[in-house]
Amino acid sequence: MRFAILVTEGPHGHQATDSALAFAGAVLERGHQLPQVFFYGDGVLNANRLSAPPAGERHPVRGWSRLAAEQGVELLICANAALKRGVREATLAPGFRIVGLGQLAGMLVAADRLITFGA
Amino acid sequence: MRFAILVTEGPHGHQATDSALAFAGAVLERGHQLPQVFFYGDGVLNANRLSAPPAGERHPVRGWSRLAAEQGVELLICANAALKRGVREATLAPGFRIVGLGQLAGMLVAADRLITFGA
Amino acid sequence: MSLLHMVAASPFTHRALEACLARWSDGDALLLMEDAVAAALDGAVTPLPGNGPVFVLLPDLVARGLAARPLRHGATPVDYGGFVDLAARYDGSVSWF
Amino acid sequence: MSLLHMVAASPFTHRALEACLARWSDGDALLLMEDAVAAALDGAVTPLPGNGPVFVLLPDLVARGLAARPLRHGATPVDYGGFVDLAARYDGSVSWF
Amino acid sequence: MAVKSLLFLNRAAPYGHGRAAEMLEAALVAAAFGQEVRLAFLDDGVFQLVAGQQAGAVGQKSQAELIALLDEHDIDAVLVEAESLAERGLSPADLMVEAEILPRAALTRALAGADMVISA
Amino acid sequence: MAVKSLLFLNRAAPYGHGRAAEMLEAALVAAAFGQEVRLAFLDDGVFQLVAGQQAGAVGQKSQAELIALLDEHDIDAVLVEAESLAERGLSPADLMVEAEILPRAALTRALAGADMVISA
Repeated sequence: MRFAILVTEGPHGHQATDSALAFAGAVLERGHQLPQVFFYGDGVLNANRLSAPPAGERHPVRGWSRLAAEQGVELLICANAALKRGVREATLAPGFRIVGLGQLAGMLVAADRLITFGA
Repeated sequence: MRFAILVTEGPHGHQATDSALAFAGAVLERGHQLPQVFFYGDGVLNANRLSAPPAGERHPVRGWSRLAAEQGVELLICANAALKRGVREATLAPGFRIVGLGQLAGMLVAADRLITFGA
Repeated sequence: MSLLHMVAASPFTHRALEACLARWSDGDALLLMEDAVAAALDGAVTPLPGNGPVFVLLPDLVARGLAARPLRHGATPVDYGGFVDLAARYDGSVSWF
Repeated sequence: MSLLHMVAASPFTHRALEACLARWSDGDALLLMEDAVAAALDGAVTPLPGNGPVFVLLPDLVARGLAARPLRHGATPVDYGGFVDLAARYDGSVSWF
Repeated sequence: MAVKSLLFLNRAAPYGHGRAAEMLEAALVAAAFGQEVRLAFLDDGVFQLVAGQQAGAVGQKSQAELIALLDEHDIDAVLVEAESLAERGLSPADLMVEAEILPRAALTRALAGADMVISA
Repeated sequence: MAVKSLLFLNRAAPYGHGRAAEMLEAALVAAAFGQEVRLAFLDDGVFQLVAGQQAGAVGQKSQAELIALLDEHDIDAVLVEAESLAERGLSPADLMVEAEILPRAALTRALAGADMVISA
């Protein structure tokens, strides 16, 4: 089955990102497809390469980049939401790509299931 | 009277920042003192110079910088919270300064009133 | 010590207003702002303090198209200057999120 | 079409669970996760669906020190694999914030 | 691109949280991309439709302007839950758009009838 | 620096929101800077004190580790509202720290008695 994930909160204010990462891993472990994750609203803050938590603490931005590198999951962030929040091409973590909102529509249409993580 | 303001949400997910900016302006208009505003939690995202909302839309980051320049209000952001969220010295908007949490204690002790804006 | 209690979340969505009212003392005041201004509208079924003044931030009513609607008995609109005056007049303040 | 309803906010703080239950259909299921796992604890006074299965995300119970506590009648713990299975089994899902 | 029936669930009041505006933008774009888009306004989401909004009073962009676009775009339905209006002391006459006012039971059926429900 | 009596209001459950941890960090630093610091746990905040937390299950830093620091630091009081515990099916025996369990009326008086109340 083909899953889509939408993330609407940033990585450090809420648990939503941790839940989304754990769910994404489980989707792939169960043998389902997860071609894309879309980040909208404050969710685009997950793409900030400058995020530097203390050593030993959770590092969600890196978690997403690893998911992209190891599993080929595309990480799409909304251009409008990103510009407002100061997430730029130059500060994008590996695996993330800035796209238009049309890509969100595309992800929804292509997927069998959508799971949203927010607050 | 000496006021202190604490902001705990980012500039684009919640109204908290707009309310804080409007309140800060009114404090000064009423002839009170507002030496410092402290940004904690997701509030540190208010300091991101890279924030670029569409022309004509609200621009809270610039609003804070203007408050600092025109009224001499110090804008303090918590170092730990900022590092986690990828807000760095190099991307700081004018008027903001990265400080330790001890400065929050200092602000509280020196103030007659604390008003917190969050969600 | 009298406190100014501030609530910003809608009482239809969050329980912040309930939490505030559960710790109410005689002499305290309530300021409803942002989405919480909905609690001040005539006809709203959400709770308000049994005693003590209730203030509503007028710019938040105006933004939401609610400024012309009747308010519940005893609710008084204030602008940001009035908000500052309240913060100065009461001994302290508590924000309920 | 049966739906999997997901609630993450604590029912003591938010009204998301109430909003969800107000739009409940026969055949739907509920997944409680993050702070909402509190709604599944024996003794909690918050509402649950009158009919239909209730699942609770186990890692969220474990993190909060609540995994050893008795759950309310009919609440079933699932791990993230079980969460995925539920999402696949039901025709669709709704997140309530 | 195939066509799906997408139901956007708007449950947040305008201005207090950025999600109200961002949800509508996403719905408008999905409609522009040829999807079958229905908007449901319930709970505090009904406040988004109230006539006479003046967002400038809090320095924000008007949610009303986005709402006004619904008519021009190819939005297939605007559904409003009657109970949500009543609980807030609002009536259909207070709204700025033509909408289908539905009882809760009908709105619940609309949820189940969509190919996908989007909430944020 | 003068000394003030600061009351930190902890109303959020741990892990779901970053504020629970960040509030405690702020309180610990204020205590280290010589302020009179009291912590009040009420509403969902009482979940922060529950024994047996294993934050690794959701990949987070343990709130329990921060709570354990309260004893070592110069925190003047840890107050817990009895009604908040009872509503959640919790009892004082479930908590991992020594705390003053107070009825709601006493906690309300503690709010009014502080020089400043900090909530986040």
